[in-house]
Amino acid sequence: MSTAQAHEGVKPAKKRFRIDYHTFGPFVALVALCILGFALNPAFASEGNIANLLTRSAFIGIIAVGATFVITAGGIDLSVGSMAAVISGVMIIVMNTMIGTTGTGVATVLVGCLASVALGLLAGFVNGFMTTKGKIEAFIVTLGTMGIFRSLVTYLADGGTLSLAFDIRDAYRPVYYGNLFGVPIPVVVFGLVAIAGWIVLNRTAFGRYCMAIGSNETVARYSAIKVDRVRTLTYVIQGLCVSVATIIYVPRLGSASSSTGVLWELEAIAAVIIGGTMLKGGYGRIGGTVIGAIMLTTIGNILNLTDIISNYLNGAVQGVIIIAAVWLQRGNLGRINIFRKAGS
Amino acid sequence: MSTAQAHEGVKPAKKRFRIDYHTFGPFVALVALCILGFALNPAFASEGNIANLLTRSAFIGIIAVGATFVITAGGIDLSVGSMAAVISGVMIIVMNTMIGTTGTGVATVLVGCLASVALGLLAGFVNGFMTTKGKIEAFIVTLGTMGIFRSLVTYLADGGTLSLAFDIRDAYRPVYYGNLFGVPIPVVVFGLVAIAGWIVLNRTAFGRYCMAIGSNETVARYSAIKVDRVRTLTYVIQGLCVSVATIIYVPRLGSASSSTGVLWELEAIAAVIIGGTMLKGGYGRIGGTVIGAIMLTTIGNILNLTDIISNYLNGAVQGVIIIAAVWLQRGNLGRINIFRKAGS
Amino acid sequence: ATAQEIKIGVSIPAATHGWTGGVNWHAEQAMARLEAANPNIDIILMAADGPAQQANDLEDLVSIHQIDALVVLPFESEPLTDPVRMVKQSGAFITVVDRGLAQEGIEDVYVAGNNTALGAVSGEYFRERLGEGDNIVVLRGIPTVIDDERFNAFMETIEGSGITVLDNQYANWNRDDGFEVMQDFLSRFPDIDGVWAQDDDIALGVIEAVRQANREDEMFIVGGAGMKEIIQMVMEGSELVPVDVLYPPAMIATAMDITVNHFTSNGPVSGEYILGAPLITPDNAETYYFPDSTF
Amino acid sequence: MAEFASQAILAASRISKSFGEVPVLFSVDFDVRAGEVHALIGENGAGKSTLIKILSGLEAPTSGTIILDGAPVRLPPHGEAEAMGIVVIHQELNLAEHLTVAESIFLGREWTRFGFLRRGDMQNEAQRILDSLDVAIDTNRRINTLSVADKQMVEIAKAISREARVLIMDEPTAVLTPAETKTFFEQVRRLKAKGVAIVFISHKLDEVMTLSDRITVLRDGQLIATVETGDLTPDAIAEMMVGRELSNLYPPKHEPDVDAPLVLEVDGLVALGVRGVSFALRQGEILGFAGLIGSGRTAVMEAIVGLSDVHAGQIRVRGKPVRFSGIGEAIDAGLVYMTKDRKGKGLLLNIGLQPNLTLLTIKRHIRHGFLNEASEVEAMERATRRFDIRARDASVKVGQLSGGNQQKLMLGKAMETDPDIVIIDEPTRGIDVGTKQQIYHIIAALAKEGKSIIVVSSEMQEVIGLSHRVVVMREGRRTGTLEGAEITEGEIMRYAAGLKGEEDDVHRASA
Ligand SMILES: Nc1ncnc2c1ncn2[C@@H]1O[C@H](COP(=O)(O)OP(=O)(O)OP(=O)(O)O)[C@@H](O)[C@H]1O
Ligand SMILES: Nc1ncnc2c1ncn2[C@@H]1O[C@H](COP(=O)(O)OP(=O)(O)OP(=O)(O)O)[C@@H](O)[C@H]1O
Ligand SMILES: [Mg+2]
Ligand SMILES: [Mg+2]
Repeated sequence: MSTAQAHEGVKPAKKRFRIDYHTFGPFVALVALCILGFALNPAFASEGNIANLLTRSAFIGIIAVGATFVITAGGIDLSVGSMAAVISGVMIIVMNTMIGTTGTGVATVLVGCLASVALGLLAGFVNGFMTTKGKIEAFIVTLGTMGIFRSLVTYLADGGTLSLAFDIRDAYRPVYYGNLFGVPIPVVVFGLVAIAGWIVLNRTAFGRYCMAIGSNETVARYSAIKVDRVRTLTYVIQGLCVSVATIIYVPRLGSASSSTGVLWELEAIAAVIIGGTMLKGGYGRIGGTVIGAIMLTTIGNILNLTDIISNYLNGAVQGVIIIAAVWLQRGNLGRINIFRKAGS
Repeated sequence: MSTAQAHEGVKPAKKRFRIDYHTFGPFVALVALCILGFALNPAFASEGNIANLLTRSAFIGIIAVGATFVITAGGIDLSVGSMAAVISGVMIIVMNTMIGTTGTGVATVLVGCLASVALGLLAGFVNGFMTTKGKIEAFIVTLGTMGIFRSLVTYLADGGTLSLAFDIRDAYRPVYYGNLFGVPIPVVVFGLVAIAGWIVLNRTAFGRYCMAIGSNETVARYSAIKVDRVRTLTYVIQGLCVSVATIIYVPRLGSASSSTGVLWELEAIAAVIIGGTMLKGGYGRIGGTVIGAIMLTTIGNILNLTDIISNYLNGAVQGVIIIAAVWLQRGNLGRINIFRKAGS
Repeated sequence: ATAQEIKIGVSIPAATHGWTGGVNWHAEQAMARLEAANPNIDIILMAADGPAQQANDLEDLVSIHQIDALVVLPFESEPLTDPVRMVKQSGAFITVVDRGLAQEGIEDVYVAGNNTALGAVSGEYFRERLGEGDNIVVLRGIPTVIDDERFNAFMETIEGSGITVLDNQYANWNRDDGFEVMQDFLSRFPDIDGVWAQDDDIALGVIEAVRQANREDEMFIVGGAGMKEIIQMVMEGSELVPVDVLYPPAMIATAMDITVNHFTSNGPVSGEYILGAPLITPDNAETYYFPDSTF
Repeated sequence: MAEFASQAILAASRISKSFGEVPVLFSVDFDVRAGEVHALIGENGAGKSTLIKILSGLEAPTSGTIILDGAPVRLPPHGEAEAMGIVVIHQELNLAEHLTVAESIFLGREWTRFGFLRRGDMQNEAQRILDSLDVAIDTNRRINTLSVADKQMVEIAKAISREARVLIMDEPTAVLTPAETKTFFEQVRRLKAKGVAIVFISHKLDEVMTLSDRITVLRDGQLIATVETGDLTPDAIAEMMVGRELSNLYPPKHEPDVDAPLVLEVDGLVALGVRGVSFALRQGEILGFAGLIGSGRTAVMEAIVGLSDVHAGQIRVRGKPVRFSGIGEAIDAGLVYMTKDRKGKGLLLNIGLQPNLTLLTIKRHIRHGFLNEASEVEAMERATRRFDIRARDASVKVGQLSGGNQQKLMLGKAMETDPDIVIIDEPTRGIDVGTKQQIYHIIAALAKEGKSIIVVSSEMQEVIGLSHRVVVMREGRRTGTLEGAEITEGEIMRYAAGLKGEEDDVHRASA
C-alpha cells in the first residue's frame, strides 16, 4: 500500500530523471538552431563566428537580464532601447568634454562609465517611481519615457550623430574588442551579469520578493513585502543593466544617434519570454533569458550564412524560426518520442 | 495605503453619484488636451482640423477596438501594423489585377475589400490558432507573424511600393475622402465599428466570456466556456478590424510599402491602455479605447500646430503628455478638490 | 565554386522606405547582372535594419564569407566607420557609397551621393520661383546627418531671398507622415506658396493632402530622389510638381560595377565618384524615367 | 446492489486516480440518488475533492468508470458536464475577480434574446436567488470587492440557480456562520425535495449529521464505508475518519490571569467597515471574535496590523501607541495576522510549499546576504511536523495541495514569525477534526506559554471551546463582550443578531 508515502509529510523535491521543459526546452531549441546553422554553412562553427555571435548577444543579453527582473515582478519596460541611446549619447558628451581635464586615457573612460551608471540608475528609478507611486501602468510610463529618451538623444545630437572623439577610442576600444584568456570582454561581462542576476533572483530575499509580487501582489503585501519598493528596484536594476550594456556598446560603434537601440526593447522582452519567463510575472529564469538572447542573435547570424533567401524575406524567416523554436521548447517537445520516455 | 483593488484599477460598479474615473478620466484628459491645443493655436478648433484629426484617428481607433478584445481576453497582438501593410498590399495587387475582368468601377473595389476581409480573418485566425492550439505565448506568436507579414509586403512590393492603378482610384477615393452628412466616411466607419464593438463586448455572452477568460482562465474553463475558441475569436475580430481599417486606409494614398503601418501595434495597444483597459486582461472598455485613439492623434496634431518646441523634442512632449494624461485619469484626479466632493 | 572565385559583399540598409527600397532593387538587379556576366564572381547581398545590425553583417561577411571586396552603403557614417575599418584590415577592397565614413582613407573607392547638393539645388529652384513675401513649408526626413545636410544646405541657399519658411516638421521619409504633417500645415497656414518635401515619398503624401484641401492652384511641391511616379508627373508638365531633384538609388549599382571592374579590368580602380543632384525638369525628365523600376 | 445502482443518478465505480506516480484514490465506489444528500467525509488530503472533480469531469480517472443514469459515460472536461445537470461548488473559490455578482452567477449560461444579453432579467434573477439565501449583496458589485464569505454565498447562489440534477458541494460552509449555514441548508432541503441528488463535503460533523441521509468515509484514498446517517454517532464517524479515537476536541481552558498586563488595546477604532471598536487583550489570553458575515471582524484585524487605513482611534501594543503602515511593522512589534483568504491573500498558488512558508520570514534564512536553503528546509520540516502538512513532496505547487493542507501551511507560515500576539482569522477553515484537535491544542499551548491570541471564527463551537472571552460584532460595531459562563451559543447569537446590544454609545461618541 503505497499511500504511506503520502503520509510521511513533505519530502524534499525528488531530483529524478525528469525533464523540465522550461529549463531544457530553450537549450534544445538553441542546439537545433546551431545544427541548422552548421548545415547551412560550416563556417558557422568557426571560432571567429562563434565569438562574434556571443559578443553581439551580450548587449541584448545584459539588458534582458534586467528585463527578467521587471517582468518577473509583473512589470514591463519599453524604454530600454531609447534609454541605451540616451545613455550612450551622454557618455559620449561627457567623455568628449572631459578630454581637456582628464586626458585621453582610461580616466576619462571611467568618468564616462560612471556617468552611464548614474544615468541608468536614475532612469530606472524614474520609471519605477512613476509606475508605483504614480499608479500608472508600466506600459504607459515606459512608453512615455521611451519617447522622452529617444527625443533627448536626438536633441543632444542636434538631429545628427554624437561621436566619440577618436583620441579616446584607443583607450576604450579594448572594452569591446579585447579579450580575457581568449574570451571577448563583452562575453565575460555578459557572463558576470548573468551570474549576478541569477544569484539575486534565486538566492536572495529580493529575488523571492520579485516572484511573489509578480505572482500575486496582494499575497505579497500580506506577507510584509514592500511591494512598491521592490518593484521600483526592479526598474533600477533594469536601468543598471542598460547602462552596463551601453558601456560595452559605445566602443563598438563610437557614436550615438536617434537610431541607436531602436527596437531593442522588443528584442530584450522576446529574449526573456523565449527563455521561459512568464510575461504575466511570477516566474523568472535568468538562464533561459541568456539562452533566449543568444538564440535571437543566432537567428540573425544564420540569415547571414546563406543568400539563398531573398533579403526581403529575412524578417519572415526570423519570425518562423522564433515561433518554431518556442513551439519546440514548450512541452510540444514531449510529443516527440524520445522525450516522452524520459518525461512523465 | 490603498487596497489591492485600487491597484487592479477596478472599482465596484455602483451607479450612484460616484465618478467612475475609468469612464470619466480619459474623457477629462481629452478635453484638457483640446483646450491646450486651442490655446496653442486657435486653428486647432477649425472644422477642417477636427475632421482631419478624427479621420486620422479612425485607423488606429478601429484597430484598437479589435485590440481591446484581444487584451481583455488576456492576449496581445503585436502583428497588427504589419498585418495592415500586407493586407493593403494584397488588396492593391488584387484590384490592379481585376481591372481587366471587372473594370475600374465599384465592382473591383468590392473584390478588393472582400480580399481584405478574407485576409484579415485568416491572419487573425492564424494568430489565434497558434496561440491557443500551439500553446505558444501570444507575445511570441505575434512577434513572429509581425516579422512574417512585414517581410511579405516587402517581398510583394519587391522592396518598393505597391501602387493602386490610377483608374481605380476615382471609384475608391470617396471611401476615404468622401463624407456622409458632413461626417467623413472613415469617421462614420470608426463610429460604427466602435458601437458594434461596444455591443459585442458589453451586451453579448461572447464579450462576457472575453472578460472572464482574461480575469481567470480556470474559472472560465470550469464555467464550460470554450476558452480556446473564444480566445481565437478575439484574434479573428482583431484581424477583421485591421482589414476594415485597411479598407479605409488604402484609398488615402493608394499605396502600400514596407513602411506602411510601422509601429501601429504600439499605438493601438497604447490607445487601449490609455482608455482604461487592463493590459493583464479581465476588464475592457471600448469607449475608453475610442478616446485613447483620438487622444493619441490629437497629441500628434497639436505638435504639428505649434513650433514653440524644438522638433527634436516632439517625442518627449508626446511622452510627457501621455503619462500626464493617464496620471490625470487614474484616480489621481480625485486629489483635485472639485472632484473629491463628488468622488468617494 | 572555383578556388579563384571572388566574393564581393554588399551591405545596404533594408527596404524600409521608398529610397532604400530603390537601393535594394538596384542592388538585386546589379547582382544578377554581374554574376551572370562574371562567372567567377559571387556577390553576397545583406540588408540591415539599423547601424548595429549592419555592423553585425560586416563581421559576418568577413568571418563567414571571407569576402574579397565590400560595397557598403552605411546606415550612418559614424557608427560604421570602425566596423568598415575592421573589414579593411581583413584585406578586403572597400567601396563606400553615398554616406562617407567619419575618417578619411579607409575606403578604396567612394561613390558619393551629395545631400548638400540636393538641398542646394532645391533651394536654388525656390529662389528662382519665389521671392520677397512668399511662404513655404518644409517637411524633413528622420533626424539624421543626411537630413541635416539637406536641410542646412537648403536653408543657406534661400537665405536672403525673402522667402519665409513658416515651419518645418519631420515626416520621417514616409508617405503617411507626409500626408498628416501637410494636412496640419494646411489647416494652420492660409497662405503657402511652396512646399519642399526633400523626398519623393513625403511628396506623394503632401500631394494628396493638398488635393484634399483643394489648394493645388496655390502652391507647388518639390520632392527629391527621382521616384518614377514623381518623374512621370514632371514629364507630363504638372503644375503642382514642376520639378524633382535626382538622388538616384541606382548609385549602388554604379558602385558594384566599379568594384567588379577592380577585379576584372587590369588597371587598379580607386578614387571618388561624386554624383550630382541634377534638377529634373519636363525637358530632361525622360532620361531619368525607368517605368520598370520599383522606385 | 444492481437495484441500488439503478436508483443512483450518478455513480463512481472502482475509481482510481494518480497524479503522476502518486496514487490518491484507490478503487473507490460512490453513488448518489435522486432526492438524497450524500455526505463525503474524510481527513485532509483523503481525496474527497479529487473524487468530486472526477465525478464532474474536471479530472479524468486513471481507471474505473462513471455511471450516469445507469449507463457508463465519459464526462466531458472543462465543466461541460454542467450541461448534463452536474453542478459543482468547488472548494477553492471559483469566481473571476473582475466580473460583477450578477455576471458571475450567470457565467457560462447567460440568458440572451436575439443574441443580446438580457441583463435586467439576469440581474433580477440574481437578486431573487440572493434574497432566497438571505444575503444582502449588491448584484452590481465586483467580486474583488467582496469578502470571502460573500464570495462563498455567490458561489452557492451560482450553483443553486443552475438546473442541477446532481449538486456537488465541496465544503460550502467552511467560511459561513451558523446563521448563514441555516438559510443555506433550507435551500439545500428545498432542492432535495425537488429530487436533486446532492453530494456534500464538510469537516463540520454536526452539519453532516443534520443534513445528510448517507455518509461515505474516505481515508488515504480508500473507501472505508458508506453508511446510513442514522446508524452512527458523530464520535463513531470521527473515529472512522481519523482511524483512532478522538477524545475531547478542545483542550481544557487554563484560568486566565486577570492581573496579566494588557498587550494590545484598541480604542475607538474607525476604518473601512469598522465603526468605533474598542477592546483589550491580556497576556496569555485567548480572545474570540464572533459575528455574522460582514460584521467587520476581519476589517478590525486588518486595520490593526496596518493592512488597511485607520481613520480614527488608538491602538496600543504593550502600552505604546502604534500605527502600523504595513504588516511588516506589525510583525516587528511581535504581532502576526493570518488571513482567512488563503487563495487571494495568503498563499502563492503557483509555487512550492517551502517558499510560501518562509515568505514572511525570509530574512531569517539569510546568511551573508544569501538565502540559506538548508535553513529553509529545516523550517519546512519543522512546520510539517508541527502542523502535520501532507504533500507528495516539496516540488508540489501549493495550488495542488488539498484545501486543509493549504490551511495548515498558512498557519505554519504565520507561526514562523514567532509572535507574541497572534491574530488568526478562521484558523481551522477546511481542516479535518483530527488536525483541528491538534491545532486547538497548539493554540492553547501558545496561550499557556504567555502568548496572546485573537481567534476570529465563524465556527461558534470553536469560539466557545477556545476563548477566555468573546467579543461579538455586528455591522462594524462591538455589541457585546462575553466572559466565562456567559459564553454560550444563544448569548452570542443574540448579540450578533442585534437582539441584545451593549451600551457602547460611549465608544461611538469617542470615535
Ligand atoms: N493537481 C494535482 N496534482 C498533484 N497532486 C494533487 C493534485 N490535486 C490534488 N492532489 C493531491 O491529491 C491528494 C488529495 O487531495 P484532495 O484535494 O482530494 O483532498 P481532500 O480530501 O479534498 O482534502 P481537504 O479536506 O483538505 O480538502 C492530496 O495529497 C493532494 O496533494
Ligand atoms: N459598511 C461598510 N461599508 C463599506 N465596506 C464595508 C462595510 N462593512 C464591511 N465592509 C467591507 O466588507 C468586508 C466585510 O467585512 P469583514 O470581512 O471584516 O467581515 P467579517 O466579520 O470578517 O465577516 P466575514 O466572515 O464575512 O468576512 C470588509 O472588507 C469591509 O471592508
Ligand atoms: Mg550570390
Ligand atoms: Mg478538498
